[in-house]
Amino acid sequence: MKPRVAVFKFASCDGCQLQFLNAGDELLKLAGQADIVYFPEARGRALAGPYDLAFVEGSVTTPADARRIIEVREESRYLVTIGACAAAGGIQALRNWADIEQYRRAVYPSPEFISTLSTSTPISEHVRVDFEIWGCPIDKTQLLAVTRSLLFGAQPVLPGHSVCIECKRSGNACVIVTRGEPCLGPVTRAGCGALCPAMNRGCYGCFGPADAHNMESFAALLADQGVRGDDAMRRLRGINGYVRPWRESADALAAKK
Amino acid sequence: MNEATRMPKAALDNLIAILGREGYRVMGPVARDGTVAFDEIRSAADLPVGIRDAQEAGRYRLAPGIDGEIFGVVNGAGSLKPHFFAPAEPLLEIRRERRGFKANEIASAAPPHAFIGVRACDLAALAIQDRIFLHDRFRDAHYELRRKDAFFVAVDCTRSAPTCFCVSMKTGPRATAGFDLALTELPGGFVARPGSPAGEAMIVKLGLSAAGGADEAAARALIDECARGMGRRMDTADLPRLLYDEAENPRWREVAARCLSCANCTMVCPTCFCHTVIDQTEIDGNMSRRVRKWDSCFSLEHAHIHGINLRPKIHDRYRQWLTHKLASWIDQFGSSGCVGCGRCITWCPAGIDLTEEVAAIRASAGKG
Amino acid sequence: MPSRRKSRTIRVNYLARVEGEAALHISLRDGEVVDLRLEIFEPPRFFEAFLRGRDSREAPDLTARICGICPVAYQMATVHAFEQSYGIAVDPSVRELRRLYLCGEWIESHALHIHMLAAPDFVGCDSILTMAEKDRGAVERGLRLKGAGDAIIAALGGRPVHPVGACIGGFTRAPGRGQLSDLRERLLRVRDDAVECVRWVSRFELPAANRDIEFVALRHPGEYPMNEGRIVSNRGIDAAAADFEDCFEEYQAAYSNALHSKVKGRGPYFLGPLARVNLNFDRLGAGAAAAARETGIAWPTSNPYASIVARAVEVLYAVDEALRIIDAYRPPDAPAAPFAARAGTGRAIAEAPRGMLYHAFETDDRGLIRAARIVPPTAQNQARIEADLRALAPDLVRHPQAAATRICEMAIRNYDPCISCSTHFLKLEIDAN
Amino acid sequence: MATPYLTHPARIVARRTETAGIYTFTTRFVDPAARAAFRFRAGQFNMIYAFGVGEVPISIVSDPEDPATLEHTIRIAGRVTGVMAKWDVGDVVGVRGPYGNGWPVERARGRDVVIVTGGLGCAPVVGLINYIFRRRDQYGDLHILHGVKTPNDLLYRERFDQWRREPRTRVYLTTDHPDKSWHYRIGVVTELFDELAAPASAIAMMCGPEAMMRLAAHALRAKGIADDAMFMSLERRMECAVGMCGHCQYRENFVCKDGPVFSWRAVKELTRVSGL
Ligand SMILES: Cc1cc2nc3c(=O)[nH]c(=O)nc-3n(C[C@H](O)[C@H](O)[C@H](O)COP(=O)(O)OP(=O)(O)OC[C@H]3O[C@@H](n4cnc5c(N)ncnc54)[C@H](O)[C@@H]3O)c2cc1C
Ligand code: SF4
Ligand code: SF4
Ligand code: SF4
Repeated sequence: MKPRVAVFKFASCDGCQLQFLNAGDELLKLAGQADIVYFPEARGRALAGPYDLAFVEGSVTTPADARRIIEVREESRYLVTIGACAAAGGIQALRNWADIEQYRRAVYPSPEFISTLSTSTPISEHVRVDFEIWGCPIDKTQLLAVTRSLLFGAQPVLPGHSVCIECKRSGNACVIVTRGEPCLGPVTRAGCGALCPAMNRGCYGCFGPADAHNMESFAALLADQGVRGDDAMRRLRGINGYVRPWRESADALAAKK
Repeated sequence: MNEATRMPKAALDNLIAILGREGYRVMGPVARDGTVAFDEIRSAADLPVGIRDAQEAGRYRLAPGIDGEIFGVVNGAGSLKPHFFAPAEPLLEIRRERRGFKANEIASAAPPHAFIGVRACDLAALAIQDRIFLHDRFRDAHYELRRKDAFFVAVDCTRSAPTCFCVSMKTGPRATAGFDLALTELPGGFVARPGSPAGEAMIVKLGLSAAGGADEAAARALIDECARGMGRRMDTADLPRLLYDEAENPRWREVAARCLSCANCTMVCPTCFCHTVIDQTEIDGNMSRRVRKWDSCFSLEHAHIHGINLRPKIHDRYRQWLTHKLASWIDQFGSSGCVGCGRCITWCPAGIDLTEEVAAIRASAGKG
Repeated sequence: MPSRRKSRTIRVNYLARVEGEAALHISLRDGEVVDLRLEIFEPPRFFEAFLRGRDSREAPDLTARICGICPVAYQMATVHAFEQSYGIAVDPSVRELRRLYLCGEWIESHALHIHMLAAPDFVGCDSILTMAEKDRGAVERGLRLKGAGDAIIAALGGRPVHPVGACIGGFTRAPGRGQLSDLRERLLRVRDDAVECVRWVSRFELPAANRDIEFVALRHPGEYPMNEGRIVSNRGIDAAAADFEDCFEEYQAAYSNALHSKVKGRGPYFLGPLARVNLNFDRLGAGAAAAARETGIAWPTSNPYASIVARAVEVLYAVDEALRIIDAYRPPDAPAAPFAARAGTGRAIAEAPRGMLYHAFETDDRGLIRAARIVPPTAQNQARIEADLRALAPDLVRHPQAAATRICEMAIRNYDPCISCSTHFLKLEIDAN
Repeated sequence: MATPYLTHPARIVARRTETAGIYTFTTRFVDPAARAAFRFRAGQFNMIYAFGVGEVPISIVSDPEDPATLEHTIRIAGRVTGVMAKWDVGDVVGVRGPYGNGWPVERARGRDVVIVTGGLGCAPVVGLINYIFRRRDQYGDLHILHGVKTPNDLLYRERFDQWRREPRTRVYLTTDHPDKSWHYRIGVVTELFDELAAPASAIAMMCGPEAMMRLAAHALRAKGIADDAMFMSLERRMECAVGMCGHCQYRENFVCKDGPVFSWRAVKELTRVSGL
């Protein structure tokens, strides 16, 4: 029997699950290998669990979602998160440093209608996660590689090294060294193909922290480059700002201020 | 052989044209995004004429240099390495069959390359990669295919970057081996000398005539002056012993505090050869490519074996890189793994300088 | 007391094949709609709140994250708002590249909607995956078109979702002429697909409907509208883009995380391809206009179901426009105009695939954002969607649940609602000076 | 010229479960020419490939005199070996090799052999022990020492009991944490060496956790066995096995081609420093 695959969405922009649809021909081939039984964005009929493989996009930001993710976990044999929201809380985790009541009041005329948690948290803070695919959005090739690996019954692997390795493999000119521009590449996980340096700009960390990183040295490097403390803090407190090493480093910079 | 000839600057276009006609893809340093890298050229105008590089630890800038100077830029991050040992390339294509699978080699069918403007250190580095990929117990077919028909036009360094130390590593500034033709750039033209029968033939094709003694002397003088003014130096005396004995020197921890573990040094190093091989499998599971990609001893996966990481700390990894490069390389391949090109110094975002690290370890040796 | 038998509740949980999460609730009593709620429970993400204090230079990367399906439009509205505020004049070539960039998004988003989200309804399938078995050719055509749109975005921004190339003043890197030639080839190859796509959707059996609708879109003196123009409507709106807030007002419904909008003093309005085609037919260009005429639809039309045809017409327009831009392209002297941040306010509208997307930002003298306001098209369309559903509702009782659901979904899908972007926050005060 | 990475399809002709999570696969190259050309020495290894998943180094445990069928005992450890657990007779896998130097079986001829292993058991020494039994008269006494943390870690209990019954063979087993079923020695593996009755002329071969091998080497040294008569099989990450990928470097050594078997003399200094 073909494995049953489901795609769930929590707080997110849909960009990661869109990568399934962006896969084009490959999506059709995947459909020959697995039954995509739950995928509201692409399919009208939603079949109930259990699922062999669940992809979860988005972060947990509401009380209802905090309950729903537990149900999803219970229904799923193997749970893979897709994207920065699910792995790190996403850009919406910036609320974690703010007063949510103020946010709510400031922006909705009737804040009482809005049900939200004061934090946006990664899926792994709520349930056991079997594998995380990083990126904002995730890379299509990585998504397919992980899926293929699981179809073979093998634990997936993705590189955990820095963007710099991909950057040099692509023959980009380093923006730090040639232009003195800040770049998060040395502390960011590879996966995008060093897109930003290739586009002539510094990396802003959308793939989250590399597994080997040295945040202290990196913060010192930013300071050497003349990046102001609050600017450095903002750079780290970005798309993946709530993830541990970056959070701690940004908090340290904020405390110095 | 080895007779010096005079080559007018205008003859460079002729050289490029002849190589092109002979079926080579002609490559030269091309400026792009504030640095240079070997890329395809159609004429000398594609080279960074009148431009020089300013290099320091962690810093690289191109700036206007001397009018008409063709090879004013010493080097950029890109060496010859990516053109022989590709940053990423498929090695095998494995197709599933009714019962089992069949593995086929993927042959790379690129035309031979001719490189113009290769520095002595890079030729030395290529010879070192040859040791690894061609002259060891096994030969790498992909490397060999690209290597065997390449043509090299070397350029002697008459100017070094402040990060260079080829004199210490005995690889430059004058090209001594591994080239077909070597040029020394003088203000009014080149002194050209052949390094192979193909180079001699090329001199004939270019119709060059013997250089006068004055030109040769001027060329020598420029190269000697470059050697004397070399920006950095490294004391290589008994280096292997020093680094082996100092495996627990506190300096490793000190440098590890600055090291980002980003792997840039290993990526730009023209001799580093670590690579990983991964499967890239089609989603239907019928075909898998085994793809080789540059890897680095700075990545955590590099020393992962099941259940343990053998070099978990940045100081373990920094020590591995430096000790391998400068010491155990000699045990393994009979030469240092460093040619003194200075790239790892320039392209380290944190500006870590191996010559400084070696000096610090030497200075504190035995005191740890 | 009305009999219980006649009362009927239709609930569509998790609308399928819309991007984002929403549900529809309709209560009827004796043929009268007593309650109709399009609930958007896409959790609020508070973009307008957390943008405060961020640097305007990061804004294009951040606002892109509002929507993974139309990040380019977000980036365009954002950079244009700041450029207005900072008084930046962009290079004419950059202006053209930005149109090209948005063409890419229109092609990719419309192709996605037509083939993967809407067409299965007309073909009688529940998804593109099952449709692939029935009409492989159509699916492959959709994938080719979508791929071509993605390729345009990637050429200018590195990747199709959350591209990284746009910045205030222009692009971080401008392509060379040669780099666009592959793209040109690819677009030439899909042009026939685009033509065929218009024919294909015009053969769909579209429900007939003739509604009283106010269509709103940008209008530009010489071009089909994308990043510039005045706000116009078929009921007489004609205002500068910066005066958006004078024309429309937002209000909140208890049941939805998305704010509703209406024309001030009037009612709901309709944004998107159908509005654009209706109001800018004369700017479509020969190819797209001819294809539109051949469909047999009398433009302008007040049948909302013609949206899918308008969308296909825009795909063809965007392919032709992209080819025109590429053919005339001269790389700009600098990919981005240099600028200095200053205190001020900027307001801009981009025509996102789903309609007008309004951004307003106020910054301090360092370029840090003091206030942000973002009004996405789906939020603006929400009241209009509900009005359409209200019109359908009395008839729904005649259908079994499954069919009723399908009818509602089809009506909603006319607006291609991108629900993740319809969530936002209001009550941002912007100093008008 | 073929790339050294070229893997050759081989069919699994037998599968044996050694114990939970350890399987022995017997393979034959599909291509008769590959089968005919293959020769190996005791203690060498192959790179075994799981289609689409990856390749890992695995020792050859069958006898070098029958190179037409190759046996590999694989412990399920992680990603690639995890897939191998599902392999069965008839499946086709990729094999390339042989690589590495192998055990010093020639040097050991005529001498007593001390074999030290630990932890979850080590396939390479099983191959070595079988090798010696098949040539029993060519070797002196055989001393097999094995230490485990808990009795559950003793995976080949029957096999140890069977070896114990062989002539001129002594088996020394110990555990740190005994239970009721344990009727061997109690204590760390190094204490076993107090009982070891091997002459200084013996040759030692070890495989297991590096820390254990280091302790064993010191104990054997105390018995008068020379540094260059002790050999240990080391494990490093390997991706090419032909000295090109760089992963298995151990200072001046490439474990794939200079090893995996090293004399204690060669690595004594290295093992002192962690993280090399
Ligand atoms: C010379 C040699 C001989 C070996 N002989 C045997 C044997 O006979 N039987 C047996 O069961 N095991 C043997 N091993 C160990 C076996 O190679 C590992 O258990 C196996 O690589 C684990 O791979 P994995 O993907 O299942 O584990 P994971 O932990 O998921 O490892 C991921 C990747 O890391 C690398 N890796 C992990 N562990 C090792 C390791 N120990 N050595 C090399 N690379 C590693 C591999 O590339 C592997 O694919 C031997 C190792 C070496 C070096
Ligand atoms: S540009 Fe950034 S990612 Fe690339 S090498 Fe430099 S620091 Fe690393
Ligand atoms: S370079 Fe950095 S910010 Fe840019 S796409 Fe890659 S990971 Fe994201
Ligand atoms: S170690 Fe540094 S200086 Fe030496 S060859 Fe490598 S990059 Fe050049």
